[in-house]
Amino acid sequence: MKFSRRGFVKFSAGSAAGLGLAGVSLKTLSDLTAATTEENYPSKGPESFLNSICQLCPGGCGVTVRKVGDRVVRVQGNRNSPINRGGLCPIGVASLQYLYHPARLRSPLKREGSSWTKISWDSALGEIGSKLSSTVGRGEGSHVVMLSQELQGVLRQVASDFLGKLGSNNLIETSGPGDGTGVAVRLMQGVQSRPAYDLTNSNHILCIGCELLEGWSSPVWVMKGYSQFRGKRPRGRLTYAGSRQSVTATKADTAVQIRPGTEGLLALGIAYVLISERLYDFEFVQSHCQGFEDWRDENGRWHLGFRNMVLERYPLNLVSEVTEVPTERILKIAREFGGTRPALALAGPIDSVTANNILAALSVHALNALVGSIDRRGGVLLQYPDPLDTSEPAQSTPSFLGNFAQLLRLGKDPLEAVEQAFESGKPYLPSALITLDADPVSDSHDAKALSEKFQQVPLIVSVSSFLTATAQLAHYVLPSASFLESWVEQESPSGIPFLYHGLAQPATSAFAESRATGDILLGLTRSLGVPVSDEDYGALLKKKIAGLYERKSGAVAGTVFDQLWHQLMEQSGWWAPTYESPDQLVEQVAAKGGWWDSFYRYEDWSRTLRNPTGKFHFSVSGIESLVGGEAAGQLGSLPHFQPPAEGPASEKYHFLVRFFDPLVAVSHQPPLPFVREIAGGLVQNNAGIWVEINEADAEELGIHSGELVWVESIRNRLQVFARVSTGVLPGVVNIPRGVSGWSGDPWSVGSPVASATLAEHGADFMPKWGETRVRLLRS
Amino acid sequence: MKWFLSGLVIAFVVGIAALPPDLLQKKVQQPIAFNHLVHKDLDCASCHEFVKEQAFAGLPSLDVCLGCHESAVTENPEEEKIRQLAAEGKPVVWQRLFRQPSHVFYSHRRHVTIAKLDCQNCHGKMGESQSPPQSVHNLTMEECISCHEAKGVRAGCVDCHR
Amino acid sequence: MSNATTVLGPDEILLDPITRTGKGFYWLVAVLALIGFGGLGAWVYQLMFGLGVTGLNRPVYWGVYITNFVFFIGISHAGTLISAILRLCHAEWRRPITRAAEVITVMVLFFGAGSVILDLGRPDRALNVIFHGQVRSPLIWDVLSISTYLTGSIIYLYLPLIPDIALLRDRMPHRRIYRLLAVGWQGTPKQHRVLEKAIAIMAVIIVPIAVSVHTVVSWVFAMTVQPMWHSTIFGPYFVVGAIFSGIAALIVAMALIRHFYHLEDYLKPVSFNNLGLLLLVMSLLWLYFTFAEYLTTYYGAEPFHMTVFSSKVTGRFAIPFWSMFVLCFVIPAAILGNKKTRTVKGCVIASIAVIIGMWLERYIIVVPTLSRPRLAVEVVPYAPTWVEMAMTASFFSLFILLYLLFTKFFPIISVWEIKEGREKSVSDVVERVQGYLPGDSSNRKIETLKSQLGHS
Amino acid sequence: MSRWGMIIDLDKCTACQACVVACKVENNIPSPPEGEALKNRTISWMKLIPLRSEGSESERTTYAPVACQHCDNPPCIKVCPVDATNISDEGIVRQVYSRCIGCRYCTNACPYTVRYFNWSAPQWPEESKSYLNPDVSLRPKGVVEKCTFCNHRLQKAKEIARLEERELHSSDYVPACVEICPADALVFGDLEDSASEVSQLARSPRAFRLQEDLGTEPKVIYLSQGE
Repeated sequence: MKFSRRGFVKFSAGSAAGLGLAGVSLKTLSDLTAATTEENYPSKGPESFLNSICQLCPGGCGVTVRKVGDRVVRVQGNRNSPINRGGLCPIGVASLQYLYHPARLRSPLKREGSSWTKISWDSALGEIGSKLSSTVGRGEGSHVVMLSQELQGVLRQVASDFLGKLGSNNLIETSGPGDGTGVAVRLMQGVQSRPAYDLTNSNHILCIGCELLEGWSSPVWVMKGYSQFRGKRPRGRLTYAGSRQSVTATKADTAVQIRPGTEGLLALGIAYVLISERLYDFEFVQSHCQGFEDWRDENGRWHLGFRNMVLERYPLNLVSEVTEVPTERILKIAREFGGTRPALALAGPIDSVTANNILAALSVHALNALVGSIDRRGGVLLQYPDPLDTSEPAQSTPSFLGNFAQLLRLGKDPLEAVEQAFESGKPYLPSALITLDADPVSDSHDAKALSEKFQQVPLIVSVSSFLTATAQLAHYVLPSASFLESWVEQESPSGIPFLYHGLAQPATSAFAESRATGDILLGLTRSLGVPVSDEDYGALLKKKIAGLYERKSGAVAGTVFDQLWHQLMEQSGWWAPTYESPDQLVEQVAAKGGWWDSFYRYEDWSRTLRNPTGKFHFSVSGIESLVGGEAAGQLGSLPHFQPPAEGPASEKYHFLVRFFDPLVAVSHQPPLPFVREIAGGLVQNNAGIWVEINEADAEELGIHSGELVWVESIRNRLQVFARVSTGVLPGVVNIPRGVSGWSGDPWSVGSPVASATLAEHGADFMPKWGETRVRLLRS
Repeated sequence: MKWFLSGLVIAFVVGIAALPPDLLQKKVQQPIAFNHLVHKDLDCASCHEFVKEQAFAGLPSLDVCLGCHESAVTENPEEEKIRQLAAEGKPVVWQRLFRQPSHVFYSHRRHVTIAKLDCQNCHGKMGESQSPPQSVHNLTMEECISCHEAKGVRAGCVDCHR
Repeated sequence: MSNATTVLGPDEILLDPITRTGKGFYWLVAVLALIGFGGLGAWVYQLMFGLGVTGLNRPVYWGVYITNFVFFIGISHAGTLISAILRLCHAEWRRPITRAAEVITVMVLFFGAGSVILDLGRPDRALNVIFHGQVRSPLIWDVLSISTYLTGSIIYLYLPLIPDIALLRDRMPHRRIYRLLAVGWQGTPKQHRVLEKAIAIMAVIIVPIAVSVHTVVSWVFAMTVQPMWHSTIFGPYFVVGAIFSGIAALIVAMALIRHFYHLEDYLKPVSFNNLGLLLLVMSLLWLYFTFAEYLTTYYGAEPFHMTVFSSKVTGRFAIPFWSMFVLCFVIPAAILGNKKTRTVKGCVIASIAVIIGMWLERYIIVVPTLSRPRLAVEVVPYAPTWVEMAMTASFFSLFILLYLLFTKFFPIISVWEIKEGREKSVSDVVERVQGYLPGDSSNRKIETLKSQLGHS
Repeated sequence: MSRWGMIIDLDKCTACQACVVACKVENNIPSPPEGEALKNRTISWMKLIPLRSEGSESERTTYAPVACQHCDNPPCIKVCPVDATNISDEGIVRQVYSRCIGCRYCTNACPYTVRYFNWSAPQWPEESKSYLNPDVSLRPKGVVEKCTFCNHRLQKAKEIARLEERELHSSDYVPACVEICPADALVFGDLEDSASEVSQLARSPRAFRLQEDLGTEPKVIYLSQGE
């Protein structure tokens, strides 16, 4: 083989081609496999930390935000917050996905026909202002309705001031199902304030239908309390009775499954044991209760007492038969509950105001009275009024709700009252509707009906971060900032046995053109052309918090050590504030995330038992219209049992459906991807809604875990994922109450599915949450 | 044909093994033709302000430039660009000249503040350059490792590859 | 250059495939190439979008690609191992079939190794196994043993090919490739001695390498602690399965060659009969190992093992499992156990059943274990996507294509060995058989027989 | 030398999954589109699984958060052909994304199924890129990833300790999941230091480890539900 010149030329040409080919291959390969994700890297910047307060649910957790430059890269619990002490629930952590959601609204929108036009804030507020003014001019100012999430102090004040300028009192805060124990406390103790629960000091917690660990009360505060309850010695014991194998059930030391709708009866069965085995607190019942023994009123009329009613009507074998809990288990639960002090009984939510539901809550709270856990260490307490809001909680009844407002104090979901008012059209249809970070259409059990009604309203203004189902019906959509972008005020969340008032500054600049809800409301008020102060929302908040300076007690939120030191000082009669002026106080509160006062005086009966007798009433008034019937005469309004009015099992719809609210549903916000990923607890399938079915039932129907099934009620049919479980009673299926998917969500596919649309309607147009029947079909 | 083919094969193999993967790179154009040398009396940290406190060194913002160049210091037309940008309300967008692959984590603080290395160790005579270089210097793992070995400093994979 | 190598007489037909090419061949090549290279398009798609285009998920991280890998490596045992054993045993009926077997080995190994590359998330970093190889990983053992095996097999294929290449060189001087490959073979007795010695040495070396290859493949699974992978008999079990599927592949290949190249006279029913018997033996051996493997699992009844076991025997994987049983045992045993049905056709049917059955066996080993993780992890059932099927079709097509092209360039039946057989084997056999027999008298009788034969 | 370990107290855990989300936020784990999620391609270094409660009075199923167990004797690192996963001398099982060839042998060898594969290139909507943590890389497609005990936090803690010229404290370094836990069910620290809270809890009679019989020696230790 000779290497000629010709050969050399060829070799060179070959080399060149080979080199080129190598280059191209490398380039192609590196492009194909795309090793780099560099384009995803956001900007760098110095690290900083700021405190804020999560507003994605009413829990009021303090959060600490980690920032890199102006970007928020982490939201974690604020260690100084007495509510959550550094812990945070998954929704709070995922709030970053709310903040940086691709579907956030960027500017005010005006609807023209079926399309949206961007408009400036000035023209949006101007146009809305003139329309509202002309409404007032027509004399319909009082017919303006505002629907909002649960609001806090100044924001509530600003909102009602705005409505007041229009002549309306229709500020309706939708807050979801009422806490059963809270309703019972109000009825049996004659008080208006919200109850508080001394979880950590309790030695036994008995949950009857109460999902303690799935979003009840202020969720993170409950989890912290639960942790201490379990960690102390002797270790606190938890008993759960309910119809679903919930997280609370799996975490309980004793868990029993009961027939849905028999929670109250089980409580009465436990009361039977406590009374017959003399395990109740004689001293408390004797000196602070009324209606336990048979009694005669001033007219000489004889009344049956709680003791004899229970002993006569609720013997264990009967209770056992109806609840489907074996007698010996009821005995065991009752003896343990009666034998441990302090013990606390918690009722489930009032998802519909029915005799069954209300009586169940009363029956459960009666157990608290029996074991003397009223306003005592480890029992049911009563929150002190907020020092900055000294008036009694206003019992304003929005005129729009008419007669439907009456049931609100019994725990009725205000949204249901709104739906009923819309449905009846009485006393009037709103002349204008303003929604404040609320999405009543999505939350409604009959979105279609409600949106049809909404379409008859001449002006809808939606203050919202997203183009929600409600916002889509609006004439104007005003983009609101998230809590991380605004000043935040937080009052004591429900259930917490100490005083708390939180204040936080914006953690980052507002997204696009969005504005804080408080500032939007102030802007709307100004747009009416009436004289109003020109302070912004943040300034109003700071001014209000400065008022704490006069109180001369409590402390700026601090670490656990700060807290102990402060308590020690106060106990010795000292009060040494860390601040010297109101401005300093405001600065510190905003920096640390709040102010609080942990002082609580137990057994303050004059404050906590405010019936005319000054006692705890077993027999309550105010529910006669609900109870009715045969029972009304004999049992009056003693906590007795009335079976749920569930429809008869038909050949077609033979499953009773139970709606439940998992932890991830505590937020009324659009589903965040991280939250949806964990929604199923066990399933990471992003599916949002699933149906739980008993193993044997599933086998009979040939349904496998994870497969898509149709759930069909008389109202609607939905396709959801099946989850087969031994933790479901035969003949019952469980469905989370909530919405999967959302039209503005880039992560989800398909159309939204709302399980609430399955609920059968009662005569009053309201969903029969506990009484709906469905069938399952394989798809 | 035989020679052509053997050339092709050999060059291909050598090429695959030896060619840098970032073969076809664009030239870098800085918004302002910055002269490091005339600024040599300044500490590096006065413009790259985070070099001692953060993982990244930071490229100077317009405000940093304006700190001295609010009004004209020289008659250089490049200097005028600073005020021009400021007048337009635009930021100055510097291009990075030293890069690592995106999966590499390097802490300036660790090397500058704790290990007390001079900037020249990695950035060479950048401080003496009179006009901005037009090519990016892609730092390689060999450069890191050889220095670590020379100084006897342990380096585990995930210290940099997180 | 002696005439002996160029005058072939009746064996001329063995070179027909090389010298004459029909229309059908081009069609076949076109179709195979289309499927083969079309499938590679699927690979580009996979490179662009990641392995998400397959049906794989968590925890079923391995699927059809790894099944193909084990399957192809198994098929490779056809060749070299069988040919080496038969050669070492001086089985005279081997002469027409060794090459067909060796070619299978070499060709299929590329696709076995290729399947692993397909399965990599980062094929651009495949060379990391060389730059940063960790000897503690069974995958590295695989890389080592498969590359050794591939090298060995190529040499083992090449050595006996040299005289035939020389023949072609003499026939077709214009094809310079033959001159290169013939490495100056002249057919001198000395060259013959060296060659035969080399072949014998390679035959001895290749057997342990082949055994080790499939043992090591099995260890990829057996070295983990996963239920129904972590088994001590996996090594021999995989080797037996490999030989089993290898023989089946060989039978099919031989039948096709025999049919299309009209070589009925060379690939006689007796070869099929013998290979069929071998297949039957392997089928029984396979059954024995399968039984032993499953019985120990069942009897031990460890919970995690039992979940995998029952998913195979009665659960989600029951259909492929019992199909495997029927295809690997029932059908071959029924056909091959009966002398009447052990015909060419019968052997082919049994072999096709075994090939499908053994693919299923590999699938049944890979997927169910992964589908039943120890911790209660949600499992989405694995089903291959079009990408995986396209790649599988592509690999099978390309394998057949390569094989086909080989037959176009080299005699698929060893010409010189056939010729050597004609010339020497009878006397060799007689001599050998003589050596087995006791006493002189019989020796004499054979002597007579031999002389009679020699003259007839 | 420290030996980092984690305690997960199932008696306190409320299965809220804040740890799961905190991990995703901290470690730049994208949310897959629904279709991918339905194929079980979601990456979740920490994940809640049902677990039969061992050692409690009644044998019941409970929920347990499970992440990489950081075994002292990890089955995954033995099988890695390219040393892309290895164990540090402080006991953290690490993953080198830029070395990994994506063969998924480790995912299959892991008896806890806690290693995850990037089936496709991670994606974030443009707006959502703003919350990405600059301390943690974005993994490319085709490589395996898993819990690192927030190794980047350890490095940062060490860096700060050196800046302040002091020894590293146990409290300087906790992973994101431990930091967030609302029920204080997760405890992190040095198992080597017998006075540390993790060491003390590890000696509790309620302590058990997952798949203990496999001899993997996990450094994630569970405390059973109940007394």
